[in-house]
Amino acid sequence: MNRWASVAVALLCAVLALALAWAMWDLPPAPVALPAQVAGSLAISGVEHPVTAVLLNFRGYDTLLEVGVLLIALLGMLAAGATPERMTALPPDPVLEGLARLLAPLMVLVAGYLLWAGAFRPGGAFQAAAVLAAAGVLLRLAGPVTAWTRPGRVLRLALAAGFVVFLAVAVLGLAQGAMLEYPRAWAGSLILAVEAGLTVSLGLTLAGLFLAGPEIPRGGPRT
Amino acid sequence: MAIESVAPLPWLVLLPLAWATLSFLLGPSRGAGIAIVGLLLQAGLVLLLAWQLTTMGTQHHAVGGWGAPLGIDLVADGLSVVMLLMTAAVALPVAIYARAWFVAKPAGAAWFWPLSGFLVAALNGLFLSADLFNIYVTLELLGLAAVGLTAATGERRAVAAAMRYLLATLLGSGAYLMGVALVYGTYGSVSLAVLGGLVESLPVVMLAAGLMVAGMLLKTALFPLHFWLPPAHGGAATPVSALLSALVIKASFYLALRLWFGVFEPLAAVSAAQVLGALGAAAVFWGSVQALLQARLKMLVAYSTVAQVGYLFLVFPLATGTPAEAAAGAWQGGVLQAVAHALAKAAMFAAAGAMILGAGSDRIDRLGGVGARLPLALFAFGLAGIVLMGLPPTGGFATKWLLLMAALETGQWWWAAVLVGGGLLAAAYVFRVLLAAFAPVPEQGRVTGVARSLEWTAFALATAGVLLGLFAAHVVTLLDVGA
Amino acid sequence: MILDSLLPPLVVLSSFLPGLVIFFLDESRVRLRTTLNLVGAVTKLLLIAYMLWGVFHQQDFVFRHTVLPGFDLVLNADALAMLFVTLSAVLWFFTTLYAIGYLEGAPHRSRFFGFFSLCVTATVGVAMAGNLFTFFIFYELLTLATYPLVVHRGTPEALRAGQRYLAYTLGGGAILLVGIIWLYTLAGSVDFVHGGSLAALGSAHAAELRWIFLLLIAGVGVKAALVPLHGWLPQAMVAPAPVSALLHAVAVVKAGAFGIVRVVYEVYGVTFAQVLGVLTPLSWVASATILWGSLRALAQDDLKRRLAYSTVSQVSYIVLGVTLFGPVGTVGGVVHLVHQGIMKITLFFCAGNYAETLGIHRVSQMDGVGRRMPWTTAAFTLAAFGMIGLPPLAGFVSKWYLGLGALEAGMDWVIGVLMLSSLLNAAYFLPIVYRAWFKPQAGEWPHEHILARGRRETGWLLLLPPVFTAAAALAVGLFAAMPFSPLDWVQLIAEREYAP
Amino acid sequence: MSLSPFDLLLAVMLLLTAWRALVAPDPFRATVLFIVFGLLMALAWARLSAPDIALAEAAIGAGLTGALLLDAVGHLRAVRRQSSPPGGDKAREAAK
Amino acid sequence: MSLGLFYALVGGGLFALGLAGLILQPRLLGKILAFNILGSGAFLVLVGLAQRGGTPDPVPQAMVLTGIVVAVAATALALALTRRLADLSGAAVLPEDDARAPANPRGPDGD
Repeated sequence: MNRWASVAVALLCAVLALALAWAMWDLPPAPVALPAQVAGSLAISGVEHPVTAVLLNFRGYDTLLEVGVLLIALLGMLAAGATPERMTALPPDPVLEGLARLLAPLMVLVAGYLLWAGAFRPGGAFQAAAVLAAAGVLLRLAGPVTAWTRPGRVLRLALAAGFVVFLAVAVLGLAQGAMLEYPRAWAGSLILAVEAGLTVSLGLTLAGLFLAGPEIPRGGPRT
Repeated sequence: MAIESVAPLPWLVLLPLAWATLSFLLGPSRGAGIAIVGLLLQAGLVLLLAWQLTTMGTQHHAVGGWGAPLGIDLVADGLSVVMLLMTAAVALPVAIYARAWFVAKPAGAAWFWPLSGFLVAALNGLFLSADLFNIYVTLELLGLAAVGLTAATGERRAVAAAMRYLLATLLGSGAYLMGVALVYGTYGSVSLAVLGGLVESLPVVMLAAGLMVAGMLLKTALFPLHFWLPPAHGGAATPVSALLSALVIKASFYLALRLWFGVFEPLAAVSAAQVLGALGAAAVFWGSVQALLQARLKMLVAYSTVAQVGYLFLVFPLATGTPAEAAAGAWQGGVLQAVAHALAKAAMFAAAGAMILGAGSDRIDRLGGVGARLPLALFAFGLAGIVLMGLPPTGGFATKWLLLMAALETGQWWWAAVLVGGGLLAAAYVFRVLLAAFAPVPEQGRVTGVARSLEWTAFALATAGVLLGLFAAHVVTLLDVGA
Repeated sequence: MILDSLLPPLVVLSSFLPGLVIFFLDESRVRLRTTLNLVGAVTKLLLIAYMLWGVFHQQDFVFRHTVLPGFDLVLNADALAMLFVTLSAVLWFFTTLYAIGYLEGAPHRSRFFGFFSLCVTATVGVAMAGNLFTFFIFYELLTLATYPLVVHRGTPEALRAGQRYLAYTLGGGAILLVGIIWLYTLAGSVDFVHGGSLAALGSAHAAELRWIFLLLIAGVGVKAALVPLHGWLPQAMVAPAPVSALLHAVAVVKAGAFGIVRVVYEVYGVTFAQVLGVLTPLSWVASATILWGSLRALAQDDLKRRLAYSTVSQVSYIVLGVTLFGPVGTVGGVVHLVHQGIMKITLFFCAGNYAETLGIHRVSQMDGVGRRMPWTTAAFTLAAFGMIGLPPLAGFVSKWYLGLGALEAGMDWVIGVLMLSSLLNAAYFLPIVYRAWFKPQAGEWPHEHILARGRRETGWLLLLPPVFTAAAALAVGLFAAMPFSPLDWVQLIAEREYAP
Repeated sequence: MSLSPFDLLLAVMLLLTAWRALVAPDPFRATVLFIVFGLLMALAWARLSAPDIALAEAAIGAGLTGALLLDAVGHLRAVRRQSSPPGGDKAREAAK
Repeated sequence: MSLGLFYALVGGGLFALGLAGLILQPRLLGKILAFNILGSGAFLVLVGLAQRGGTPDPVPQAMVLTGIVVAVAATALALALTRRLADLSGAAVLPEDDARAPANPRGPDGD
C-alpha cells in the first residue's frame, strides 16, 4: 500500500475514534434496565453469581454456540494441518520438566476451586478451563506432553464431552417447553454439570489450540 | 407426539450441532451418512416450519423460557423461513455431492463433515436469531467454520486464501460487534423486538448502524470489498466452494437486509442506499469482466459470485424511500435473487467440479470433450448459467423481473440498465465455458467419467433454480408473512 | 371444463417431455428414441386437431398459472395461435422424419433430438402465449434450445455462427424485456387482446408508446431478421439441414414475425398503431428488408446461403402485410406465415438432400442434378416457383392479397416493391432450376454418399418429407378457397381482428 | 467509583502499549508488548467492577494468547532459518 | 465523566487503533495483534458504555466473557494458518498475486 493511502487510512481511523467519542459523549440513560431484571430473576436461576447466571442460564444459548466456536477453531487448525518436519523441536529441560510435574496437579486443583466458586462469586468454567489449559501448555513446553498429530477416540470424546453435555441439557430443556430451560429444582445441579463438562472440554480445547499439531493430509504433505 | 407440538425452531439449531458433534466423535473423514440423514430431517423441519408459518403466522421460541430482553428469542418470519429453506435446499444436495467428491479427491476430507455441520447450524441459528449479540456469535461460528473448510485442502493457495478470508471475516464481525456495543450502551438491550420500538436517529445509533452494515458488506464481498472472495471460493475444495458461494455470503446479506429494513429503518437514508446500489452496479460489471478474463474455471465461477452479489445490493436504492408497492417488489426481488443465486451457484460449482475432475484440469481451455463425456454436468452448468443470466422462466428471471419493475416504477432507469447489461455479460462468460466444453478434442478419451451422483446433484440444484422461477409466487407469499 | 384449460399446456408438454427423456437416453437406443419422437409428434397433432375443431366453434382453451403477483403464465389457443401451432406441429412431424433419416449414424443424436424437441416446445409456446410475459418466456427458451442445434457440428465455423446468433438474439431478448416491463408499468397489463388494449391510454402517452413500440419491434425483429438485425441468419445456415429447415420455416424466424403480428394486432391494435403512425416506418423497414435480402441472395453461390437470404426477404412479406392497414393486407401477411413456411421447408429439405446424397453445396455444382434426383428436384422447382409467386402456388395467393391490401391501404408504392421482389426472386431461383434440369452433368458429383437404387434416388426418410411439403405448397394454393385452408382460417382471424 | 489519576495513567498505558505493539518491528517485542497490554486490560476490567472478565483476560487474553503468539513467533523464526534462500527477503522481513 | 464512559472512550480509541493496524500492517502476526486490540476496544465500549451510570451490568460482562473466548479461538486459528502458510511459502505475509491477478494463465493445474 502506498504512503498516501496509508495516511488516508490512518486519518480515517482517527476520525472514527473522534466520531465514536462524540457519539458516546452525552447519552441519556438507557431505557431498558437489564441489571434489575437479572437481579430479579437471579433467585430462580440456580446460581447466585449474576455473571454466571447470565452466562449459563439467561444467555446460555450464546455460551453453547461459543463452545462450538472453540471446537471449530480447533477443527480448522487440524484441517489446515502443519508440515511435520518443521514442527518446533524443544530441547529437553529437566528443571522445567520437574517444575511442570509439580505445578500441573496444583493447577488442576485451582481449576476445580474456580469451577466450584463460579456459582456464587467470580470464577467459573471459563476461568477454570483457562487454568487447566495453562497446565497443558506448561506440560507441552516442558516436554511430557507431545503435540497432537491426530486426536484419538478418547481425546475426541474428552474434547466434545462438555459440548455434548451442554447439548443434552439443551434438548432436555425442550421437554420443559424451551431449549435450555432448566427445571427450577435442578437448575443449580444442571448448571454445575454443564460447567464441569465445559471445564474439562474447554481446558482441553484451549490447550489443544496450542497443541494441535500436524494433521498430515492423506497422500502425504503437500507443498 | 403430534406434529403440531414439534417446535422446529430450536431443533433447526440443535440437529446440525448434534450431527456435527457425532461426526467429530466418529473421526476424520467420517460422518457423511449421518450428515445426510441430519440434513434430510432438517429439510423436513423447515417444511414443517413453512407450513406452520402459512397457517399460524410468525413463530417464536424463547430460549431458556426467559424471553427478551433478559433471554434470547428465536423468531421465524417469512424472510427467515425462506433463508432456511434455501439453506436446506442447497446443503442436502451438496452433502450428497461431497460424499462422492471426497472419494475421488480426499484432500480436505478429514474434518469436512463436522465443520460443515457447524456451518449449517450457524446459518440456521443466524437466520432464526432475534438478538444482536447472539447473531454476533453465530456470525463468528459461521466465519470460522467457513475459514476452516477453506483451508482444509492444506494447499498453499487455499491456506493463503483462508487467511485472507479469516482476516476479512474477523474485521467484519469486529465492526459488527462495535455496533452491538454502541446499541446496547444506548438502549440497554440487544433484542430486535425491544429495539424495534426504540431506535431513533441519534448520532451513536447512526454510527452503530454504519459499522454493522459496513461489516456485513465486507462479509458479503460487495465491490470493492470483494478481494478475499475469489481466491477463497475458487481455491477451496469444490463442495466447500459451493457452500461458501451459495450460503455463507447470503447470511451476511440477510443480516444487512434485516437490519436496514428492520430496526434501523428510521435511519435509512436514500443517499446511502444509492451508494450501496452504485457499489452493486460496479460489482456486476467488475465481477463479470473479471470472470470473462479468468483462465481457470473455478475462478470464473467465483468472480461470477462477485458479480451476482452486486444484484443483491440493488434492493437498497429500490426499496429505500420509494413507494410501498415498488419497495415491496424490490425487496422480494432481492431475497429471490439470494435464493436463485444460491441454487444456481451451488449447481455451477458442483458441475464445474465434476467437469474439472473429468477433464483433469481446471483450465477452461482444457475442457474440450467434456460436452461429449459428461453431458449431464455440462447441461447442469448451462442451466445454472441460464438462471444467473436471468432468462425466463428461471428463478433468476423472476428476480430480474421484480427488480426491473421496481426500477422502472420508481423512475430509476439506470438500475434497469445494470440489470439488463449484467445479464448479457453473464451470458458472455457462461457461454465461454460452454463453447470450450463443446470443442472437439484431438486426444480421444482424455476426459474420464465421474461418479454419477456428482452430475445428478448438480443437475438437481440447477433444476431447482429453474423451478424457483415458475413457483416464485409461493416464495413471495411466504415472504410476506410477518413482513 | 378443466380438461379444456389443460389442453394448451398438454400440447406444449407433448414435445417437452419426450425431449427431456430423449436428452438422457443413451446414444445407442435408436428405436426408443425414434418411437418417443414420433409418439410426441403424433400426440401433438391429435391434440391440435381436437383444439382446431373447438376453436372453430368459438370454444376457449385458456390456461393460467400465476408466477408472481401481476405476472401470469397464460397459454391461450385462439385462432391466430392455432394457425401457427398447426403449422409448426405439422412441419415438425415432417422435419422429425427427415432428421431421423438425415442423422442416421451421426454422433450426439440424443442431444440433437432433445434440443430439437425443446425447440418445437418453445415455438408452440410462443404461438399460444396469451400475454407478452409468456411470449417472452418461450421466446428466450427458443433461443436457448436452438443454440446447441446451431453449434451441433462443433466446427469452428459453427461455434462462431453460434456466438453471433447468441449475441443477436440475447441482445434482442434484453431489449424486448425492457420494452415489456416499460409497457407493463405504463399500462398495467400486457395481455394479448383482440383489437389491442392500449388505445385507452390515448395520446397522452403517445411518445412513450412509440418508444416502447420501437423496443418491442427491435426485440422481436432480431429473430424476424429485419434489416439491419438480420446478420446472424445467413451464418446460422452452417447448422445441419433439418435445423436450418426448422429455423427458417417454423421456429426462430417465424417466432419473430409472429411476435410482430401479436404486438401490432393484439397489444397496440392495428387501428391505434395506425393512429400512432408507427406502421408506415415499419413498412419501410419491411420493404427494405425484402429488397436487400433478395439482392444479397442473388450474389450467393452456396445454396443454403442463397436460401437463407431468401428467407430474410420472404419473412418480411409477413411484416409488410401487417403494416398494410385493412383486412386484406392482414390476410396477405398472416397467410404468408403459413405459405412461406411450407415452401421454405421444402427448399431446405431439398438442399439437404443434395448435400447428403451427392455432396452438392453450391449452385454451380448443380448442373444436371434433375436427372439424378428427379423427385427432389421436382419438389425444389415447385417450391421455388411458389416463392416467385407463380399461380396457382401458395406464394401467389400471399402476394395477391398483399397487393390488394396495399391498394386498400392506399400505399400503392408497395406494389412496386412486390413486383421488383418477384423479379429478383425469379432471378435467383430460375437459374438453379434451369441448371438442374437442362444443363448436362459436369463431371463427377462432389461426394456421392448415397447411391441410387432403382427408382429411389436417396433414402426414403429424406425423400418423402420434401415431396409431401411440396405437394402441400401446391395444395394450399390450389384449394385456397376451401374451408379450413390456411387462407380460410386467416380470413376468420382477420374478421375477428377488424370486428368493431 | 469515580475517575482517579490511576485510570488516566492506565488509559494512557493501554493506548501506548497497543500502539507500540502494532508498530514494533520485531515480532517478539510486539508480542511481549501485547501481553503487557492484556495484563493492563485485566486491570481495566477490575476497575470496571468486572472481576470475571479480569480473570479471564489475564488467563486467556494475556496468558493463553501470549503463549500462542510466542510459540508462533518461535516457529516463524525456525522457518526463516530453514528456508533462507528460496523464501529469502520476504521471510526475513516477516520475522525480523 | 463516569468511569464507564471514560473506559468506553478508551475502547473507542483502541478500536480505531486496531482497525488501522489491521489494514496497514503488512505482516500477518501484526494483523492478528491488531485484531485482538480491535476486539478489546469493542469489549471496553460494550461494558463501559453500559455501565456509564455507575452500576455494574452483568449482561455485557457475560457477553465480553463470551467474546474473549471467541477471540482466542479466532487468534489460534489465525496463528495456525500463519504457521502453515509460512511452512508452505516461507513467508508470514499474504501473497499479493492470488487476489490481484485477474487471470493466471501460467497457473498450475489443480482443483
